[in-house]
Amino acid sequence: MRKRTLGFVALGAAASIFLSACGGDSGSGDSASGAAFDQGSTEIVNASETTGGTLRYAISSDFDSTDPGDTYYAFSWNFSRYYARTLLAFAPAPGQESTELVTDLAAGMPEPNDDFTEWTVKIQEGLKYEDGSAITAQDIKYAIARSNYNGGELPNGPRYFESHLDQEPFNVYETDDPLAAFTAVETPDDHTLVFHLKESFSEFPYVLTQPQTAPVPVDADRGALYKENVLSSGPYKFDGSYEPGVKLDLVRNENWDGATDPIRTALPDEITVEIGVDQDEIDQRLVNGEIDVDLSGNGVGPTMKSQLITDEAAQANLDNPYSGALRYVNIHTPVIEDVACRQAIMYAADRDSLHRAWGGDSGGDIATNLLPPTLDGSDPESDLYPSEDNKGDLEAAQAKLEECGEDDGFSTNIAVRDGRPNDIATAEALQEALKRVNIEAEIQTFPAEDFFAQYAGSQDYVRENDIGLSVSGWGPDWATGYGFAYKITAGDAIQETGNYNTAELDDPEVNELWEEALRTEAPDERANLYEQIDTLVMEQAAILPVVFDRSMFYRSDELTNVYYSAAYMMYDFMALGVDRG
Amino acid sequence: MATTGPVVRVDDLRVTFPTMDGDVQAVKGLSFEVPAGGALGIVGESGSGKSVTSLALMGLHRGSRAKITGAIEVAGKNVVTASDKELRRMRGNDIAMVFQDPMQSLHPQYTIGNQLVEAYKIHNPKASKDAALKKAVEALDRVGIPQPEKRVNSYPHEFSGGMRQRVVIAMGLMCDPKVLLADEPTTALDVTVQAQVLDLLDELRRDLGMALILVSHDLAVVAGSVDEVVVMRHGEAVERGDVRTVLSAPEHPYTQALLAAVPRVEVSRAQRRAQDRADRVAKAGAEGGGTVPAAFAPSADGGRGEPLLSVRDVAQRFKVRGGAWGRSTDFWAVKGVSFDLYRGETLGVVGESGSGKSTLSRTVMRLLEPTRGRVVFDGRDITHMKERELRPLRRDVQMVFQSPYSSLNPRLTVGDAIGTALRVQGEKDTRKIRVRVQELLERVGLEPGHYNRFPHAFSGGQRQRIAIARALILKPKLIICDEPVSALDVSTQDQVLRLLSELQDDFGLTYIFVAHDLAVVRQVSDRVLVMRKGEVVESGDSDSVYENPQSEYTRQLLAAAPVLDPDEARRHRAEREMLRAGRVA
Amino acid sequence: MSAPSHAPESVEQPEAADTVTKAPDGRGGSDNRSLRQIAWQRLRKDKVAMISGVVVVLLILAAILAPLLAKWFGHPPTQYHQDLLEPNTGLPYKDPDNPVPPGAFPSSEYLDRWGAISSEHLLGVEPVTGRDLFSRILYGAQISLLVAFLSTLVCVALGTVLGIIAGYKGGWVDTVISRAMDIFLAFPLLLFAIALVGVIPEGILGLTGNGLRIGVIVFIIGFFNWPYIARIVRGQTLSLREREFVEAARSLGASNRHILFKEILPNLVTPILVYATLLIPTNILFEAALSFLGVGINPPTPSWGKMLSEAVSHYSTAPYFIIFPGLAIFITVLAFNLFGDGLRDAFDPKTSD
Amino acid sequence: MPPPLTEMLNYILRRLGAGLLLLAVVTAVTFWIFFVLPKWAGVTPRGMAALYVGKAPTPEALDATVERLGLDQPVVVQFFNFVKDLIFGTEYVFGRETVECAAPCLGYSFTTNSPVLEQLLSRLPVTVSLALGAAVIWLIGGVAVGVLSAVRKGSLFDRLAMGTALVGVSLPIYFTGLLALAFVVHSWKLLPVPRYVPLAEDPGAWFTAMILPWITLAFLHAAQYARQTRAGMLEVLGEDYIRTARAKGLSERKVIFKHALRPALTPILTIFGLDVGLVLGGAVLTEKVFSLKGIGAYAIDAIIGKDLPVVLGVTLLGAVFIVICNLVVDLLYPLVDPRVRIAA
Repeated sequence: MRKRTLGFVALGAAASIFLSACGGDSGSGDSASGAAFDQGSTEIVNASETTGGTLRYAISSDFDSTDPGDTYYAFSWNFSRYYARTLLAFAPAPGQESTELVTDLAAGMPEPNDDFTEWTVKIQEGLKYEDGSAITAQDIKYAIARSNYNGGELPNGPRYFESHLDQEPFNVYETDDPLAAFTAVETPDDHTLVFHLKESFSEFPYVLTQPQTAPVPVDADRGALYKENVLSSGPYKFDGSYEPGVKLDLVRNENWDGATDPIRTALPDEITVEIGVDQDEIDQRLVNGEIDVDLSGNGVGPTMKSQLITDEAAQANLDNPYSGALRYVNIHTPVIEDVACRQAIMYAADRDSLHRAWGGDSGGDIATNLLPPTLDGSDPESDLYPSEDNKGDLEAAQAKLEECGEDDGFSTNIAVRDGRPNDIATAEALQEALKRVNIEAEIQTFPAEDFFAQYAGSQDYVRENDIGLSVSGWGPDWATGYGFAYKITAGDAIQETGNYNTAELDDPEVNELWEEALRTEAPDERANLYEQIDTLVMEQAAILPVVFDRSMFYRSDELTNVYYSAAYMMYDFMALGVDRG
Repeated sequence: MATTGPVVRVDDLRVTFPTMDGDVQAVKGLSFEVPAGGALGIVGESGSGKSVTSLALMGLHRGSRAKITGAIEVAGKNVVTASDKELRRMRGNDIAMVFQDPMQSLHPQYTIGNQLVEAYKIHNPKASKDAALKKAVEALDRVGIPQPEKRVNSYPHEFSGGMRQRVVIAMGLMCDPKVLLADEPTTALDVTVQAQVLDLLDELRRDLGMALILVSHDLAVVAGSVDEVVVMRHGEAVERGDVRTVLSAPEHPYTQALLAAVPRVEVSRAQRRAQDRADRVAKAGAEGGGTVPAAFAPSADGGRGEPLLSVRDVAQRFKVRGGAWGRSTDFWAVKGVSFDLYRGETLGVVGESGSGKSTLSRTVMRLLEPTRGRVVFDGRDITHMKERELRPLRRDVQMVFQSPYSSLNPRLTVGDAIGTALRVQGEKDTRKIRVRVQELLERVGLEPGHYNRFPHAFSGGQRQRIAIARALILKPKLIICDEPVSALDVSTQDQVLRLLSELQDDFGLTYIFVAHDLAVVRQVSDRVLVMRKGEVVESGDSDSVYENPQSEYTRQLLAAAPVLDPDEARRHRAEREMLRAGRVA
Repeated sequence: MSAPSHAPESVEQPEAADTVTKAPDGRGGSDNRSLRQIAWQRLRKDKVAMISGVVVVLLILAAILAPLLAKWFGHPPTQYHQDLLEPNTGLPYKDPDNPVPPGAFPSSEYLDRWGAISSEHLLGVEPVTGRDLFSRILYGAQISLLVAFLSTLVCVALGTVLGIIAGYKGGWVDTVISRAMDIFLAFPLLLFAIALVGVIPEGILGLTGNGLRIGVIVFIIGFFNWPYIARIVRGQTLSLREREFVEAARSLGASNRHILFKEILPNLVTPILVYATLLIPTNILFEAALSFLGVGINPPTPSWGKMLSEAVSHYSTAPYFIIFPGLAIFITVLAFNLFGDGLRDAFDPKTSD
Repeated sequence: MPPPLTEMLNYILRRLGAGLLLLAVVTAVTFWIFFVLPKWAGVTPRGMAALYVGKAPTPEALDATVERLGLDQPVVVQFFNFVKDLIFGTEYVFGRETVECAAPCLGYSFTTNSPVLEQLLSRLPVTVSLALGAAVIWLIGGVAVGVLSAVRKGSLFDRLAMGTALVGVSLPIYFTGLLALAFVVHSWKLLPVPRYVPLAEDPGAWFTAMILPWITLAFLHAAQYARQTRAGMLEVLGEDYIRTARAKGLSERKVIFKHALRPALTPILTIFGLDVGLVLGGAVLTEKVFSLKGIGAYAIDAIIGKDLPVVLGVTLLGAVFIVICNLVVDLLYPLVDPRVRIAA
């Protein structure tokens, strides 16, 4: 799952400094461009060609790394495209259209062999780095090698290449000729790459959109220090004064050729990023016009959000798109073995109060199944556990309890991350709801950083401490059923620690359907498979979906070409420009 | 000095202080005059209002809640009605003041030169710094500070008590005041230093023609230095007149009682004891009934028998931490003292502060372990005995301490304070303890009803009685009194000394009486040790030591001791001058 | 009080140094009030101290009787009343019977910024969850005061014992303990608290869940803050040890233990008591800081610090939610501070009547 | 006469010795909390490594990280290495590049791989200006209030001053900081958003940016100093040498400011030294509330993310500041109070 920073709230996110307390004006008055509420989710707002000016970003947390080969945050994948062009990319268009693939460095779309185990792609001629040297296929091959086979030196990035390429493990930094050792990718000439996979993988092109495919010359690689000054292949380059955790500024890269780049408008002259500013301070500056975009891509914090939704004048500046993530509660199968007991929990849950925990409609839509509406194969109408105005069906829950022999209820623990107000509110709401069928659930909070590493995501901890439920959230790595749900429902995705299939669902039927999906080429056939998986997971009652959450973005009037991209689940940074006019 | 009217005139002075329980009249209609160049002594026990009066003269009650009526005129200016500004111009210029405790009177963080220059410049703002400094050095030299040019830059803590009092006097003289007001200037000093300071004051008065007001609780101190004296009691002047007539033929009964209570160096122990016993019999007779002591204890030098306590070459060393890295220098407080003590006898130990007399008393009692020498008590060598073995022996040796405020635990009732002794030594029955304690309370002149009162409800004299009761309860063989009466008023002091001698007669007690006041020591001790810097310079029975002292130091002590007869005091002062001149020339 | 006749004494005048401010103590040795009684009389005269004393007692009672009061006044602290709240904004309706007309924009004229304070809910209802604020503040008092008292207890006990030993024993023992004091004062306490809470395993010493969290916080405050009081106790013991009544006790053959507990400790009770009352507020704030940093008590149990940190994000749209817990902390801390000051002045021997 | 130079030198050496002992113990305890305690809590080296590896790490990546960060070595070895690197410096291998880490080498952050010492030094100016600015305000403010309320003991001013000082102590700092920012900066717009600007660059901006955090932090400490000064003044005003000063004819103002203030402030010197030492170690809450990128904020993120080299570096720096401040106070003390000199 593309790790969402969820608005770095590890620390008191709630500690917010806010708009004028006594109901003063909401700052910017209604938007000049006459945009309407949520217009940016589906259309381009303030379309404009004017270049120039400085685009000001700010973020409360920090990059996991600015090195394209070592990052997993969604905002970092979106932002790193300023200085790191990838093989393929998503269409620069608002809403659903942005889930289609387009070429970037690639000259054309990759061609698979008949059983999808070998893919060939050509790259454009004459592309240059910021220092004028030519971009070659070997650079891309080396980039993939260093980001996937580096012996823990660059630990943050995803490992899709490593798990799918037909390659013996090796360490780029311990072999003197890494390109020779990396047999799974061939470069017949300077502009062609051939990928050899272990088994067929129909959605491999989506993997080629990742920043790990951004070219890195062998001799420019400084390992973990490379992030301090990345050799740019995009429209902007590091201005050389990057201070990790404090600030990052980008300036124009003269050697970038707009003609070869269909997806970047590169309107602003300069881009600045202020790091580690308190979330509410960012929201305040955003509304006051002192910064242009919140880099985290999670929308405004809870304080500003509750302020904006009651301020009629500000509605025109707000976009409220799906964030593409699902908020849900894992029901740990090893702890609550009997499926009937798990189904009792599904029935007893009070979906309305859970929905309020996420801030009602502006927080998201009540989720009754697994796949978010933005993905093909999702069916928002299907609800295996209906109840009258979503308050929970207590009779059915009681019946299920009797079925699994726990007539007078049982007790368990809910694990939840510290410093995540919405997660905690979800746990409290669920606790209250389950009390009605005397299921006693005690809430335990854990530090957010170690949540998946040592607590909810560690198999022995869950068993030793009787962790029956845990609150978590998940967004797709790429906008397909596989990109979203494989990691959290497939049997072989279960791991001893850092386990994201936290409910440890290991259902043979589900696993079989995932294999089949890998082998089916036509997208709509795959969508049908994903729908079946969705229903099966709901029957197993391993995941209690809560909401398909929505982010609340504040759209500054001085921002141009603003639209929401479903691929990155936030504004498409590459299109943005500024017009201080 | 134009001798116009009196330099200080006080007419019907009244000072009242409002407190939680209503107004307290500290001074009730006091009047007196001090002619220019004259010298007036104000004498009274604590609580008599003498200090309140001296502060009133300086107008130092300003700012406090005191209500002052009547007239005070200093150098022609009326202090009571003067504005703050006028008052400030008068202080230090027309009238200067010297206080009791030299240790606290100087600012610890400024050099004495700085403080003296400040005193001068307040009243002569235009004067240049060097002129002021020169005047300061002159003043220091005038009061007898050695190498004044060098010492002007050192800090108060680098001077002894006597030297500091001289500095305070020098500070007073910076602006040539018409009157010097000294409130108990020598109470905190040793007798030899006290004599020097009084001589200095007398000399300054004669040389500068400056008037002097000397406030003290000790008639003898005042006798040799003033022309007229006022005796105060409860805020009133009970007697006023020429010092010779008041001291030789006092009219007011209070003054008579006061004079009778002052111990005299020239009166021997035997005379005093006989007189005490006569008074006691007379009193017992007057009351009728009342047990007359069967027979007085055998006289001290009866059959010698085994000494109760024999001390051979005892020395006591203290580690003084001062050096870097924890290296500490050694300080020998007692350097080899030997003496014997027989039952029923009182041994007086006299010496100035720092002579090691208190350390000796604690070493002999084994509160401190001696570094060298041997202590044998009642035939047993207790020099290096372990604490546990010592505990039973503790019953036989008890101690009475100096400060009435510090010797009783403020948090324990008087009954408990005395009772603990029995409880610690193993007595369990609280009822028996209670009875025993109440018996003793009565014996030392207090009421049994005081059993569950707290120390803060008693006067200094009463507290010393309680301390004595605590010492008596274990029926000790030896009681060591470390300066038991030096913190008390003259009249209270007299009663406690009578009580001690009565107890010695009734219980046949043996005392070691440590004190710095020669007259008091003579009054109580059969034999006397004179100590100086940790060594015994002279020892013998009290009459021979006092009548013809062998060592030079004892002679010096006797010459310095204040005497009640003004002429005698003047002769002593002349003798001291000759001694000093002899050494100086 | 007159002495028996046979030892004629002038009426005994208890010496009172004739200092400028204090009048000669006219009273005879008549009053038999203990030091504590005198202090109590002084305290009764100090209005500010008395009022804060009363407030402190009320707070402690409220904390102890929280379950009763909650049941009688309002509702159990974790019970949801979401019917009073507008679903999207989580803010209470002005008039719950006819909420926002459908389709209308949920603007502030329909929503009550003051948390629907009503006879039913004395201090209104929490946004989003709808829990009764009054009962949550009551239960919050339990946690905050419990943590404050326990940690002060640990701190005072440790500080007193080590302070007395250092003061009484002297020598190398004193140097070792004094060095330890410097070291403990150098620790960044807040940072270690956060690190420790995350690391202590469940079930250690038989504590789990909130019991463990409270145990850890109390341990941290107690274990790292004892030098402040140890220093004061050591100073007092050093001066008491020199007093003559200690020498007198030793000359009576009293053991060290007796001297420590019967002679020295009673005189230490007042400074310790006074300092403890001033330490409690600091510990209340420390627990609040920990909750603010997301490390305090497990939900849904409320503590003032936790409520404040949750309320902070609604402070402009629902000011009542931040004001009441903030007020609770402020009043408690102020009351303890003023009471502590009053206590100190009452017991200070120098304060003139 | 100042004591001989050798004695002063010995004294300083002794204090430095105590300081080094302090540093050693503080580091040892930090190590214990972050390495030994997790082991007791049953956390495997792999579990610890998972913290520093991105999402869904493969077992091989976990083992590689464990080995790279030396998490599996016994604590004593890790402590020894830490001290060795601190004194002699060491080399780090990044990819093919080996980087020299100079003498006070605090290693590289587990999460950001940036050198800890460099990060600390770059953030030091923020915390130092915050700490010193606030210290000046709370000292002057606290002492002024303390003196005035001592002189006018029992008056309305005395009660009021002590009351307001108490308010400072009674409110948590994130509460006061929050309200200050919300009202002063955002609604009344009296001050710009507090964004740190180095003093050298633009003193004006530096001042306007820092004034609000200064006051908020100072407000917290001022109460303690006001109360301490008031108690100190009341005690000194009862001393004999003050009566002597009045007897010399000095005006009340001179008596208070020249004679009474200095001895009353001497004890405050020690607690001031300690407080400044502690705040220099990072005013955690203030920096967090005002988004100042100081050492406190850096420490909080490091502790939450269990970034051990950074935590060790911050704790060590904090302890160093305390040792230095204590030493300065010990050296200043004899100058302020000559009586101390002999016992030095």
